[in-house]
Amino acid sequence: MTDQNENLEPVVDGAEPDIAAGEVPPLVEGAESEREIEVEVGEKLVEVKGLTIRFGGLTALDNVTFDIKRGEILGLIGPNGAGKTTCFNAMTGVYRPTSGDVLLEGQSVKGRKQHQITRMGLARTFQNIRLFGEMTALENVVVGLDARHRTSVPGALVRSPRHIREEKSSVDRAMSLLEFVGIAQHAQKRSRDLSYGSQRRLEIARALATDPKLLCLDEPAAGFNPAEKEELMALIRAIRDEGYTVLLIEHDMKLVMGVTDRIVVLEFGRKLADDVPTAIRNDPRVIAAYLGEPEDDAA
Amino acid sequence: AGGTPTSTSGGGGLNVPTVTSVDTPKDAVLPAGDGKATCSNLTIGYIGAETGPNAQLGINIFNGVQLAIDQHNKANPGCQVAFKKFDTEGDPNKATGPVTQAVSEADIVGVVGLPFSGESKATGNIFEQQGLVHITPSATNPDLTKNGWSTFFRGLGNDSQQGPAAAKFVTDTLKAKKVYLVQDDSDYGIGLANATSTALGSAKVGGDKVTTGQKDFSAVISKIMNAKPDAVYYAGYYAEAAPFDQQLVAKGYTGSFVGPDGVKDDQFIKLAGDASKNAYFTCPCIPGELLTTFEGQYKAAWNAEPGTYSIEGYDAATVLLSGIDAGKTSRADLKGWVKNYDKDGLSKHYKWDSTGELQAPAVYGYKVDSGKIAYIGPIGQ
Amino acid sequence: MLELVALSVVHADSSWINFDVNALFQNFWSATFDGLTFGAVYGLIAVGYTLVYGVLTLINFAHSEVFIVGAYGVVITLTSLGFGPSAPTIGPAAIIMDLLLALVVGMLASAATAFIVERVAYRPLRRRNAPRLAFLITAIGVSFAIQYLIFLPFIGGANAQPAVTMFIPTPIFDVFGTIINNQQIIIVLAAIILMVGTDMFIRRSRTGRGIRAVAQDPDTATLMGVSKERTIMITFIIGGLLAGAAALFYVMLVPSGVIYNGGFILGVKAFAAAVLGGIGNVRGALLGGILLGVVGNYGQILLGDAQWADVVAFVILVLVLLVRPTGILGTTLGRSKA
Amino acid sequence: MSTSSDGPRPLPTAESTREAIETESVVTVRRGPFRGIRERWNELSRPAQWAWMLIPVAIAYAMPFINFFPLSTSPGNDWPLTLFAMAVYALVAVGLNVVVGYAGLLDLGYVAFFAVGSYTAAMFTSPDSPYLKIPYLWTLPLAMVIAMIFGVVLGVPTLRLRGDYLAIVTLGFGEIVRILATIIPAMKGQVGFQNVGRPPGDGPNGIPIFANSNGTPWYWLTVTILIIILLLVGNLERSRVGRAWIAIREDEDAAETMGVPTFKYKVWAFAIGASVGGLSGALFAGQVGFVNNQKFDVQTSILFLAAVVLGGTGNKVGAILGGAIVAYIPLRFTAIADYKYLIFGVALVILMIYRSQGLVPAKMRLMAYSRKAVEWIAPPKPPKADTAAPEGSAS
Amino acid sequence: MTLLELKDVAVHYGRIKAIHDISFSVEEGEIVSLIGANGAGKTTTMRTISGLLNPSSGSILFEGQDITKMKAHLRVMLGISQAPEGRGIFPGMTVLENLDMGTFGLKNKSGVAESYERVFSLFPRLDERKKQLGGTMSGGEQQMLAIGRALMSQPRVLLLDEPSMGLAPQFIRQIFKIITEINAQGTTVLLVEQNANQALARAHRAFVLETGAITRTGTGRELLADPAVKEAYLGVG
Ligand SMILES: Nc1ncnc2c1ncn2[C@@H]1O[C@H](COP(=O)(O)OP(=O)(O)OP(=O)(O)O)[C@@H](O)[C@H]1O
Ligand SMILES: Nc1ncnc2c1ncn2[C@@H]1O[C@H](COP(=O)(O)OP(=O)(O)OP(=O)(O)O)[C@@H](O)[C@H]1O
Ligand SMILES: CC(C)C[C@H](N)C(=O)O
Ligand SMILES: [Mg+2]
Ligand SMILES: [Mg+2]
Repeated sequence: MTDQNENLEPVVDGAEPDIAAGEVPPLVEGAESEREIEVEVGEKLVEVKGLTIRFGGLTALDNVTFDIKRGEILGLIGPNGAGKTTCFNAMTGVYRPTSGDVLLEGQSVKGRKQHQITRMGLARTFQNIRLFGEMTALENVVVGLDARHRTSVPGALVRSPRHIREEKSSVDRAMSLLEFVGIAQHAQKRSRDLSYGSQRRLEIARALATDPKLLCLDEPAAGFNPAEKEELMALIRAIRDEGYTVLLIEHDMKLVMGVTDRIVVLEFGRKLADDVPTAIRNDPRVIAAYLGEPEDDAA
Repeated sequence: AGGTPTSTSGGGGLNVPTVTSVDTPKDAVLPAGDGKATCSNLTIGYIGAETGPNAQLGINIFNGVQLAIDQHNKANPGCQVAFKKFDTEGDPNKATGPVTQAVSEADIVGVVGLPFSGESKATGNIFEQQGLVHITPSATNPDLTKNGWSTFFRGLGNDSQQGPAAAKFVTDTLKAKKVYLVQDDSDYGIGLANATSTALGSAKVGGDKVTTGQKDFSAVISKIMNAKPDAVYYAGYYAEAAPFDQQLVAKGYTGSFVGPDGVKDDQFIKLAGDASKNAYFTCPCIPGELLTTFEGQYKAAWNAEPGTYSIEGYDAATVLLSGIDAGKTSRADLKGWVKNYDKDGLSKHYKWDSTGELQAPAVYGYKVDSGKIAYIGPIGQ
Repeated sequence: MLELVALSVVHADSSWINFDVNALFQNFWSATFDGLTFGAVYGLIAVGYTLVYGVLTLINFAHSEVFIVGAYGVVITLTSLGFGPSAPTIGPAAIIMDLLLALVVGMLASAATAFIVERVAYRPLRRRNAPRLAFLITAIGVSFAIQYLIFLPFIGGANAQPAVTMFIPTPIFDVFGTIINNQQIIIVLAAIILMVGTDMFIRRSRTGRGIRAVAQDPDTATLMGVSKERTIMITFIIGGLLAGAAALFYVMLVPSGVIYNGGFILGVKAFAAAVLGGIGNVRGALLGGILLGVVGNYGQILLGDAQWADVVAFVILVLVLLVRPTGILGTTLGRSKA
Repeated sequence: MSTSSDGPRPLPTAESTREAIETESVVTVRRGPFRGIRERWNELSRPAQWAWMLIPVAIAYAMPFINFFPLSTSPGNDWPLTLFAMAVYALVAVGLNVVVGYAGLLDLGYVAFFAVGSYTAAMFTSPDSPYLKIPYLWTLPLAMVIAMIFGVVLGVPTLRLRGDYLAIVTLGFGEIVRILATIIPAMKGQVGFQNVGRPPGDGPNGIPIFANSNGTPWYWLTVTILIIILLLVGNLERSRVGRAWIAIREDEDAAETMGVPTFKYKVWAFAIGASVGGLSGALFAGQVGFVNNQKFDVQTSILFLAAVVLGGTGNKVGAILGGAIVAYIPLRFTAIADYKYLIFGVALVILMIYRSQGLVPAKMRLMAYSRKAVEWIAPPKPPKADTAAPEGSAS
Repeated sequence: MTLLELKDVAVHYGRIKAIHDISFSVEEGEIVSLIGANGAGKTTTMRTISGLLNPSSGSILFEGQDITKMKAHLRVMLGISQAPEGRGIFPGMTVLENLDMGTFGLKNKSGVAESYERVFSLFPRLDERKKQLGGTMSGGEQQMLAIGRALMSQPRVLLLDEPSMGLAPQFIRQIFKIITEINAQGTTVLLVEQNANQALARAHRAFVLETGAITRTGTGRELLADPAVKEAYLGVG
């Protein structure tokens, strides 16, 4: 399957091409990206063009432009209320941009339904955890996988061969993803009962399950202690190494500086800076607007 | 039924003489019979509403039945007939269960019911299958007798008889030039309205529909006020007729208000209050409450005035009881008995044609007079 | 959906639906004023739904019975005060006194019922952290229980209560050839006063703020020092009081409407009114009620069958909700996404 | 509401903050009368589970003959017919459960679909209707189709509404259908349709096998259909469809963001629920043999909902139980008519207070092969009750 | 004197025992920090003190008075105020109304004006957004609002559950400054933090909570120095 027809026809499920039996993901190391992405590593995967969002009088995003290169981890930082989450919401179709556009591999996400955008390859986690509480961890992940499945309702009704194939493969894929984020042992627990940390990991696994071209993480480390943040850093790197591209919102500088390849800084809805971590760290404007005197910045 | 005419002024500024007392038909059959009857463990059933929105109509009826049976059993120590009630809530969808249960109980030889046309329709064939005779004291939809059921008997005139009589009464007796016809959504109301409407002809200046359970009639009323009729005929039950008439009068309506058997009930007066002063009724039933003996007994038993169809229930039960007394203790026999029955009851003469319709049902007129239902006399055959 | 149902079954005879614009013009104003009057009553009842929904997100199906109990209270009081089918002979002052007394009794009766229902049925559920639907079904159970408790022969019986005439409505003035009588004026004014009072209370008073807080986040409200239990209790009582008031006016309009199952349909209408106006919003409740009343009347006259009143009312409701998913005056509780 | 990231507390969903407080304690949610059974059930192999299922099925078919005092509804009501009513309500509940239990859409107008089914059966078989006549059994699938169309027609405009706004709208829809049945002459209001068709066949005494007084065959027919529907619904539950529904119920926004076309699946839920509703309606019409506008009122809708919740929202077995009980109680007490609904109401309240989660607390199995997952987990303990439930075997 | 005291308090969620008979006390005028991994039971402890959860055993005393059975809203009247984890903003109320709710429990409203000024000077953003609906504020803004609201109630003891969560660095520093500041003004503070460095640095005393039990106690400095704590909560390096 190629992304072309993936993206061209508006994705109504059942319309996507078939997963050839050969492509059933390898088992334990089944976490790597399955997508074929036509842009080369290092080329523009996502372009945010002059993105502007207003809420009544308030301009949450003001003509913001940046791009994300395939295979990188891009950090999105900025003071509270700078517009980071809003930017996410615009990219993933939660908010309609007042003006400007977001392109994924040259395809505009504008006017697309959220679920279609997800199928295009933009997945996200939430600043506040939003799992399906009554479902088990495993089922949560499989919901993500279903974004790539194409069993129709009648098909499911009569348990069509495709349904059976997809159901079987999804267990393996889901388990490998859970294992990858390190909570396979909780697969059968109701996600509601998982501890906070596990829930954050589960959210990441669920997002990965949609097999995104770009994975957007909104403050994944919130409420983690430094030790736990270390682990998370490792996980994010691993994700990148599995071939995913990552957009990361985070207030913890240690983490951001530690994992990102490049950082975009927002302030009052405007782009303040866009550079490699070391440069950002010493950018006086950023320090003034956001970081403050580094040495204070314990942990 | 003759009587002594007096004269008082009723609604609509008219002057319709009332008949204050009706003497019980001299040779009317009574449940007591001759007291010599012998029988053992036989049961008469009542199947119909005990609960549900129209519970009261059911209650009126089975109280009448109960009264008849009690009188019979009191008078006939040798023949104690049991009475058993089955609740249908007057809902056709709930009726099959109770009816099936009833027909399956061997000791039930005759049934009074079902009160409503809908439920009667839904269940008539079950009686037919089991050859169990049943006399409805109140279901008035004309089509009921067109099903070829040999077990179905109607203890009163049907709507196609009442309608024309009503029309004649309104136009002749009440001298109404302009009549406004309002009907509810029950098959009873619809059937009756159709019959009346045709009979009214040009006298009908307008028609309108209301709903069972409706309480706010302002819209209909404002239309009526614009039409300025001399009389309003309401085809339906008192539950709606009462608030309707009351709101009508509250809006300054001065004409007369005429309703059918479904409306003719003390409840109507209770509910409509003073507004009911302008009310007249048509009914294929004679005034149970004017049969002083019956009224006395009923009151004694239930400390309430006999309601609509109480006396029909009483008569229907009597027909069955007299059959039992005459030794017709099997379903087949009792069915035969009713088929060939030809005697006076308290309310009318009971003789059925082959379809189960009464042969000569009369329709009678009533009016509200000083807070009571007063008898006017026969208004049509 | 209307059209489809129609098409699917009606070919030849379409006599059942007629657009009698003429009739509508002739009766426009009377329809309007009557709609207002009944609408005001719906509105008063609607407040009970709106408030309780606010704090418990519960469609309190038992509220219609809270109302009907109040109606029984009113009728019984008036009867025992000597009111009957015929208009009372006592002077206006006396009548007003009696009506006020009846009003108080009605309000207390309803409030008490609401309070008891809350205590007996809903609180135990809260104790057990029951899910929302459990509350809904309990409400339905309570509704049945109260109806058929009244139904018992030795309590209310199957019959409606005998009518009581409080006073003969007398025309006050004449608008566009339509007479408006004192009854209508009394009802509408009283309703508006009660509503404004309640609205003030909810918006301004400390308790009112508590109610809104509990509605939005019970746990945090508690952390602010709001007593969840007490607040919930109060909302039920307020709803009850207004329902009781509504009962008096309803009996004024429909003296024969006091029957064991007489509240249910009214309740459904009132809830619809609450939603139409924007659930959780007191002014909305009144607005919705009046709108339903008036529009229903128009539809009924235009289409020539009382049944249409409800159809039109509900269609309007749907249309409004499609345009404003939270009702006319309703605001989303600012649930921002993500 | 949007901004709680409070560790493991129940995740606040878009629907209601209250949810979060309600389920403070996880364990009470998990506990249920059948917990122990569940544990043991899950140890069983698939075939074993199948074998065991035969017992309840056999009992179900034998019910008409299990007719003794405390249980039976005679003398008030005929027992087989009562069983039939119970089965129909069970079927209704199973259908409504798809809408309310799975997709979490509060539908207070479900009776409308039941009505559509009834009228379909009536108008295509009753001599009172002018339209073309077809054999009764054909009206069953037809009723499903037509009801489904109605489901879509209602769903498309209204399913954009959230939560209880949908509830009142559906309630309105239910009323509209009933009222139209009254107003539109072709539907004969309270006059109704007589002699609605029935499956063919006469008994020895010339009385039709499927006479409206003969409950047993009707009951068996319904139970059979019920079982088939259960299997099909079970298939949906353990597929991406079921998962999509539950996801929507749990957090519609998150579901959308995870690639679930929420609107489409809500419409599907509505349509499927509707078709089952229509089917039950047609069955009911066939048995009663008479259809008029009297049954399709708000109360009935509400009773249907009560059935679902009573049994345990989101649980098929629960729905069946709930449906049966809701139908049973009033019929059981017909003999003491005055009290039957009082008893019914009080029963509802008490059941809800002492079984807030329903008689059979929900435990959906959303995956066909979740057992495979077990292999992955180096099992400290066997898979939890999460995987399967008694009804799980209906696949 | 001892302001707040827990005596072998145990808390269950259904059958899950989240807190195992912990005991500790908070002296008047102290800042006491509670640190621990995810799921250790910090929030549970806080919710138990403020009365949102009931201990299955043990007792809680405030100024020597046993408040174990006291309703949560009454504890607020005593001066126990909590800024809950997850912020608990009233989404449908404006910023101003949210802050106003903070004063709900106050008997005498004197000083409310000052409180407003204080909060607004601490968080100018709130001042700018008085009329914005709480639910539409950004994560960090909501955090500010939650803290501000807690301050409005002029508490005796302030329970802060991860106040720095979601805040930008310079605000985090500011928050901790504020905490010491209001403490200096006489408000006792019980602080739950993942940002252990800051939390310990600012605390007079601190406890480490592990799977529902207190495993370490000491002054903030002691724990900061403690290698095990370093290893587990401060992150290596
Ligand atoms: N629906 C809305 N209505 C009005 N204002 C809004 C709305 N949503 C967001 N805002 C405002 O837009 C600004 C940007 O919000 P956003 O959530 O993107 O900030 P952020 O960068 O994510 O901050 P944080 O780091 O605190 O999460 C904030 O000031 C917020 O108050
Ligand atoms: N509502 C609940 N139902 C069941 N268990 C719960 C619930 N809330 C918390 N728990 C469990 O109680 C334990 C303590 O949870 P708590 O939220 O107090 O931890 P915490 O220290 O606050 O963690 P975090 O740093 O993530 O906030 C965890 O193991 C969690 O799984
Ligand atoms: C009780 C009666 C008023 C019933 C009515 N005559 C009918 O046929 O339904
Ligand atoms: Mg944010
Ligand atoms: Mg916590």
